[in-house]
Amino acid sequence: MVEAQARTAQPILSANRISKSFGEIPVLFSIDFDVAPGEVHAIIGENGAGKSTLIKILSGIEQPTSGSIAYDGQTVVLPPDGKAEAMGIVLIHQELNLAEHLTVADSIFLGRELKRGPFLDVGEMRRQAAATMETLHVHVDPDARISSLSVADKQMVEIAKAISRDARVLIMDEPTAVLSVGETQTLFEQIRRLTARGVAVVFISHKLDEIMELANRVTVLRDGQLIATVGTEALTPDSIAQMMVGRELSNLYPPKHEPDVDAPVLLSVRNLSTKSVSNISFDLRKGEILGFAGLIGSGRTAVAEAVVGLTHKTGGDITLNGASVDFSRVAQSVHAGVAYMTKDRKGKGLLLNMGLRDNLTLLTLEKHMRMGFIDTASEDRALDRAVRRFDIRARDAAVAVGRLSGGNQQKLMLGKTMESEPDIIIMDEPTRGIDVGTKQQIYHIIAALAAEGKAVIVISSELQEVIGLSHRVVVMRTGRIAGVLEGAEITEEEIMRYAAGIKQSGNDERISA
Amino acid sequence: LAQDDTITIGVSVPAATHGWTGGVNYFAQQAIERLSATYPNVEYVFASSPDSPKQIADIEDMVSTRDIDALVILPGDPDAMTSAIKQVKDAGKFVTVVDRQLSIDGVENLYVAGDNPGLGANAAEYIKSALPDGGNVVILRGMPIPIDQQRFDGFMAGVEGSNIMVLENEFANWNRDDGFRVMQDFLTRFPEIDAVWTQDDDISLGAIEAIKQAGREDEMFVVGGAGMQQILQAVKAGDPLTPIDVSYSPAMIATAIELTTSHFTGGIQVAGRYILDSTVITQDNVDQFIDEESPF
Amino acid sequence: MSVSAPEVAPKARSGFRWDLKTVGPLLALALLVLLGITLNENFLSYNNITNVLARSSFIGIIAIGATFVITAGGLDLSVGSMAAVIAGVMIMVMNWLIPVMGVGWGVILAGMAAGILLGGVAGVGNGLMITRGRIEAFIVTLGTMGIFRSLVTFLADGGTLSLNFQVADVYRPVYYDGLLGIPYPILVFALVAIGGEIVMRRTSFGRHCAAIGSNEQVARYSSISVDNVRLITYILQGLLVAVAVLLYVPRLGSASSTTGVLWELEAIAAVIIGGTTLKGGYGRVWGTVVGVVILGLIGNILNLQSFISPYLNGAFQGVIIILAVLLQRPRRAS
Amino acid sequence: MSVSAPEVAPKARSGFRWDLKTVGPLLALALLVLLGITLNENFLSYNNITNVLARSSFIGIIAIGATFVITAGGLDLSVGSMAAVIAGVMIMVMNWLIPVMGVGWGVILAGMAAGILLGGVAGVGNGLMITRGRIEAFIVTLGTMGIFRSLVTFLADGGTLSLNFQVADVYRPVYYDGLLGIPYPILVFALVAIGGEIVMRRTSFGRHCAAIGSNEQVARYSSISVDNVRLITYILQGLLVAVAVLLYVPRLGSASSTTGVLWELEAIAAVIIGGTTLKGGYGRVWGTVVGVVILGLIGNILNLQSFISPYLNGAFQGVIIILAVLLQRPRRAS
Ligand SMILES: Nc1ncnc2c1ncn2[C@@H]1O[C@H](COP(=O)(O)OP(=O)(O)OP(=O)(O)O)[C@@H](O)[C@H]1O
Ligand SMILES: Nc1ncnc2c1ncn2[C@@H]1O[C@H](COP(=O)(O)OP(=O)(O)OP(=O)(O)O)[C@@H](O)[C@H]1O
Ligand SMILES: [Mg+2]
Ligand SMILES: [Mg+2]
Repeated sequence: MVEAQARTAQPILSANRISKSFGEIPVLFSIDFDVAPGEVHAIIGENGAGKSTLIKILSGIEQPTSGSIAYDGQTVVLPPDGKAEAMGIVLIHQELNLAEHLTVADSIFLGRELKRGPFLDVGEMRRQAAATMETLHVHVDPDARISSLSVADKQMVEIAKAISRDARVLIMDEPTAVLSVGETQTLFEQIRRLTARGVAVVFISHKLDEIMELANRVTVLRDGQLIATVGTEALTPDSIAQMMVGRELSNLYPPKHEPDVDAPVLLSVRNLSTKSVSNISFDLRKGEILGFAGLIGSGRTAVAEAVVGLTHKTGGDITLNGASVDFSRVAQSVHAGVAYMTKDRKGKGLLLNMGLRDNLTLLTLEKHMRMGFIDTASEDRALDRAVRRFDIRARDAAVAVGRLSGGNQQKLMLGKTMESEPDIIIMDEPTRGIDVGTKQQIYHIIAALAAEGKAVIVISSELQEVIGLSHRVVVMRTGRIAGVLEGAEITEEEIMRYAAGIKQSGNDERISA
Repeated sequence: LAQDDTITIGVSVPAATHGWTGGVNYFAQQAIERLSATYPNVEYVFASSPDSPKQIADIEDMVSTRDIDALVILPGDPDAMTSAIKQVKDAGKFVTVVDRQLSIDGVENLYVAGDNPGLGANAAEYIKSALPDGGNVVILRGMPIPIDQQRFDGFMAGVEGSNIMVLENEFANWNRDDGFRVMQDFLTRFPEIDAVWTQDDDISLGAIEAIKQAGREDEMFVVGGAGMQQILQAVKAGDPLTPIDVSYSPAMIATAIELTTSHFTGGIQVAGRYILDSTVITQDNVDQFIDEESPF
Repeated sequence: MSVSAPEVAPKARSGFRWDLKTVGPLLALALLVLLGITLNENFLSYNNITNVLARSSFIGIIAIGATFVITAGGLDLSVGSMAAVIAGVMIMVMNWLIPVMGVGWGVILAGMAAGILLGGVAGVGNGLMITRGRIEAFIVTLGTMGIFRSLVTFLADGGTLSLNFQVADVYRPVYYDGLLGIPYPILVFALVAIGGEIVMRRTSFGRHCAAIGSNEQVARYSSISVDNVRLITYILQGLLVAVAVLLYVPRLGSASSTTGVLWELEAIAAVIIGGTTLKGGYGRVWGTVVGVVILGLIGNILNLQSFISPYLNGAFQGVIIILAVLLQRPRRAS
Repeated sequence: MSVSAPEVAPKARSGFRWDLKTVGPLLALALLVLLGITLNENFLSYNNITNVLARSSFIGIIAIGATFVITAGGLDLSVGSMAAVIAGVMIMVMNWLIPVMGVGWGVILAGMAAGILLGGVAGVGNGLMITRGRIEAFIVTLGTMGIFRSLVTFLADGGTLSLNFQVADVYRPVYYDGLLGIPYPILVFALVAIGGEIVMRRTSFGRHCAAIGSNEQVARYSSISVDNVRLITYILQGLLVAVAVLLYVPRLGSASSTTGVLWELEAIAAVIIGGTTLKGGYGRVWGTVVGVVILGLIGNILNLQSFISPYLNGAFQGVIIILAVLLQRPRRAS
């Protein structure tokens, strides 16, 4: 058994009584951790628990405040700035870590370019990059610039970059957060291939089923403390969740309250087309949660962005509360009560160099104006509310948002979007990088919004989420609506059939229920 | 506090942004060094300013922090400086203005100046006499500021009505690189040029290199101005490319400082206008203008 | 297991951080003042201080505009030549109007109106080319820098445009007089600075500038009209250049092709010395004011001594500028 | 959860994009050449073309250095004054050495060595203050710009440093002669350009410059020594300034405080006209070469015509610069 082997093998990388403080603020308390060749060791924990910090220490990006690291049994001080890669310790950062101007091939080989004599062997790098991308079933041109890729493709480039390194220890911080099911499976195949070769893998994810599927051992962190390290075979998703959150997690998804049959249609989209999608029609009723499913790149984001005026429509009509609208700027849609929360929190969602308050109110600053000036006290009150409502945790009150843990950034972005008190909320991957405890909270918030008579569109690559929340599900494929599911039809198999193009219902009668 | 018998004289000149102002800076500092040694009770405050606001600031500082008794100033842009200089005068200081006429009369106690229109007129006169049958002239001007305009107008008035044909004028910014560049293009453009007037020896030096590069040094001659040593040496050597120069010596600042100093030390009342003529320097009189020490 | 570490709620971020980045420019200023005091007993005199502040006011007012432009991720290299052309046009307008309106405040107010209008138009021009034309701000304003400079040369026919003397006499007090012993230029500078600081900190426009400079995409997704805000920064810059010129003309009474040369560099230097980030995203107006005063004092201090050869003034300035910023440099990011 | 779906293949992007951003500068160049031809029949003459290219070579060589600095997210405002001080020191060294070494190539080679050394040292100075001192590049190089400029004024005593005539005669062919009818300055410029293009595209140094300029954090995490690469860009810039000066000195044999004034702006303008991103991350050397030639031709064309008043030269230049970049502006991001 793989597990047995792993258990007996000597750890290749281990952390002994690691503590870490940023300035005055302690983040990790005396953590022991190790990973053996051929093993997948998962780290789980709530947002802000210290997972990313721990693996940054394990890869030399951060130095521990106290404690030691042993590599191959030798106590070492890992070199900073990714130089530990030369020793075989490779890290995929939680946040995308690619230079937008470079090409895919450039990025994959950045810092260890292949050369022929003094010159770059551009052809060979391109070939190898293409080959690596091929093993990941990703079809992007090695010469494409990173800036032209979708978030998911960028993540795949990160993964390609990491697995093409000669890793002995591969550390991945939420690599699947932006991936769809198919891509996740491809990644897992590669991870299994690597572990079979004796590579040690450290894996962080908030998706507990992934943990169950992949990991040999699981380490649970909470508030910077080590809670436990246990073999996966002894665990169920429920018991992991309980260890993480410290309480029983029942009913991840709230019960669905079907909207009234005669509930008015708030938003109606007819034959919407843009550069990347065509002929999109759907209705959204008061009190309804409408899921958007589909493979990555199927055009869900493009639809949302066209609706709120972020991208240019090439055709189609949008009707809001019976009146035809044509937003050309986000301000108009926000004003009309339609809010969109992006999936790209780093690139489009948050100002990383600014504080929590400025970010929270950026979209709705006019709510905090008094006599033409910003009322910071009112902003602070808003922040207090958002912190409570979304359980935003920042140990340092004045920290720049870029320093928050990924999940807490996501919560802040949710808070920011909700600040506009929209009637229609379009959430693009709302729980990306969010721990199960908070996920549950967010699901309840979404359900409550619908119950209040708002309408919600949830775009998600997590099928469970779409299924658990939505009253109806629109499945998209290659820029078109492949089908609309409702009631008992909403199952994984059915969604995937439409998403993959196995099934198709070009008819329009399902637009509104 | 300054002792009663100490005299402080402020000297304000434009920064050394081209050869001629470089000469002004040099001669001013030479004069200050020399006179400080001779008159231990005279103190000099020297400032060199890149533009008018800075020059005004500098003279304000001289009045408010250094408590000067007299100001010797070569105003970079006299129109812009007039009211500030008037303020110094109104504060009861002795004011000597050098080279450039203020825009209202009666501000300065003493005016020491060169003759800008004369510089242009002299050059025109020489070119007319050297080309009695007429000829083509190109003009390389300095920068678009008033003294350039005065020189240019003086020249144009001088050639007016004659059979001297001015082909074109362009700014060469009083420096050699631009003199070289503009001359190269003039040589490309005009197959027949008989004379070049640059009104400044820095520009001449650049133009001469361009002419030599084109191998057309036998066709034309260059008339500059200001009496730069390098050109004077060539005049002395009888170089046909630079038959003459027109004086416009930056040393006039030294004269002004000396006169102002002697107003306080010599007990002589110095006032009025001292115009230093712009004379034509030829092989015959060049020796009296040559000064081995001068960096200009 | 219910050990719940006490989470600090991210409450109101303690508004003001008393760190090196904040104290840096103030420290540099204090050191310069000390140097000045030791060099000359008149340094702190009323006359000297008002002189320095009054003449720093042009650059100061312009630099406050530049603070907004730079905070929003832009750049304006044209301010110096824009000042020259505005001054030139103001003078021409006033001179033209004398036969019609006679010498008096009427003419001057008309000239001022023309100046402000031109400043606004120039700002609109720069701003539109940058926002609607999508051309790099560096290039647009380098281009308009040349265009404005040429224009004033052309208007002045290569020479100087001078304001009619009688009008100049009426106008002069705007620079040289004041209220309660504070010269008007200093008052205007102070008003613009206070207004600027309030706009930057306490209005949505200021917040939006920082947001755009920090991440244009995020700003767009946050319903900020990126183009409009950016356009407004350039218009504001143009208007503030015009305000500076309103104070400049009574001081010099003339404009020529050399007016305002290198003001752009000085303004940008003041902004950065003050702690605003050149790449945008963070700006502070009070810092710019400190930066301007530092630059003004450097020149003043150079005039208080005679040890340094005037040829080396530029070197001294360079060293001080570097030191002023060295005092607030970020600690190594690790 | 195991439905493995056939992924949608995003269409592969074609490697080389023959788009406006690429053709833009070339188009601008072509238009200028057309304009030149219509204005003057000598425009395309061997003499005119070699004149323009040879005198563009100084700025060109410097601008190629600037391409690397800017690509790596930096800026160097000091290049013009650096050129002046290097020229001044070279001339002084050569003049000093004549009594020792006599007139000849020995003296010139010694002068060249001194120039190259000084360029390297100046680059190291700029680079260390920026990388180790963590001071904004704009401020450091604005500071050293003042320092270098002062220094040359000081060395020349406010005047001009002139190379000994006999040495100048020996040295002169380096500017005026050439190989197979191509003047040396053009040859050196071409060599530096080709070398620069190769370094930018085909070495890890070039790659690392782009990475640093695009995202410093990413570069650092990819174990690139950000500070070293950036330092090298400034050293390279210093050395290339020195190379430019080696060709400049034989032309007129002199240096003064006006040498190299505004070269920095011209170099940066050339770089940006050529399509390099001012904020870093993307640079192309061939574009810079085109940019330099465009700027050179503008001046040339202005001297070849008489419609435009010389007062308006700057305006013409400004308009062309803006148009050249307009031709390659990004399409609206919508
Ligand atoms: N550079 C930093 N400076 C200050 N505080 C930091 C820094 N980096 C992380 N922190 C803080 O350390 C804590 C732990 O963060 P970390 O990123 O390790 O959490 P995480 O477990 O990865 O959470 P998530 O699941 O949300 O990614 C957070 O409170 C975060 O704000
Ligand atoms: N090459 C590109 N250039 C410019 N914009 C692009 C490019 N590719 C995608 N976009 C835009 O980025 C957004 C997201 O694109 P994409 O179609 O990849 O996501 P999506 O498939 O709609 O979202 P999801 O993955 O959630 O289904 C859309 O607005 C799209 O128009
Ligand atoms: Mg994390
Ligand atoms: Mg996508």
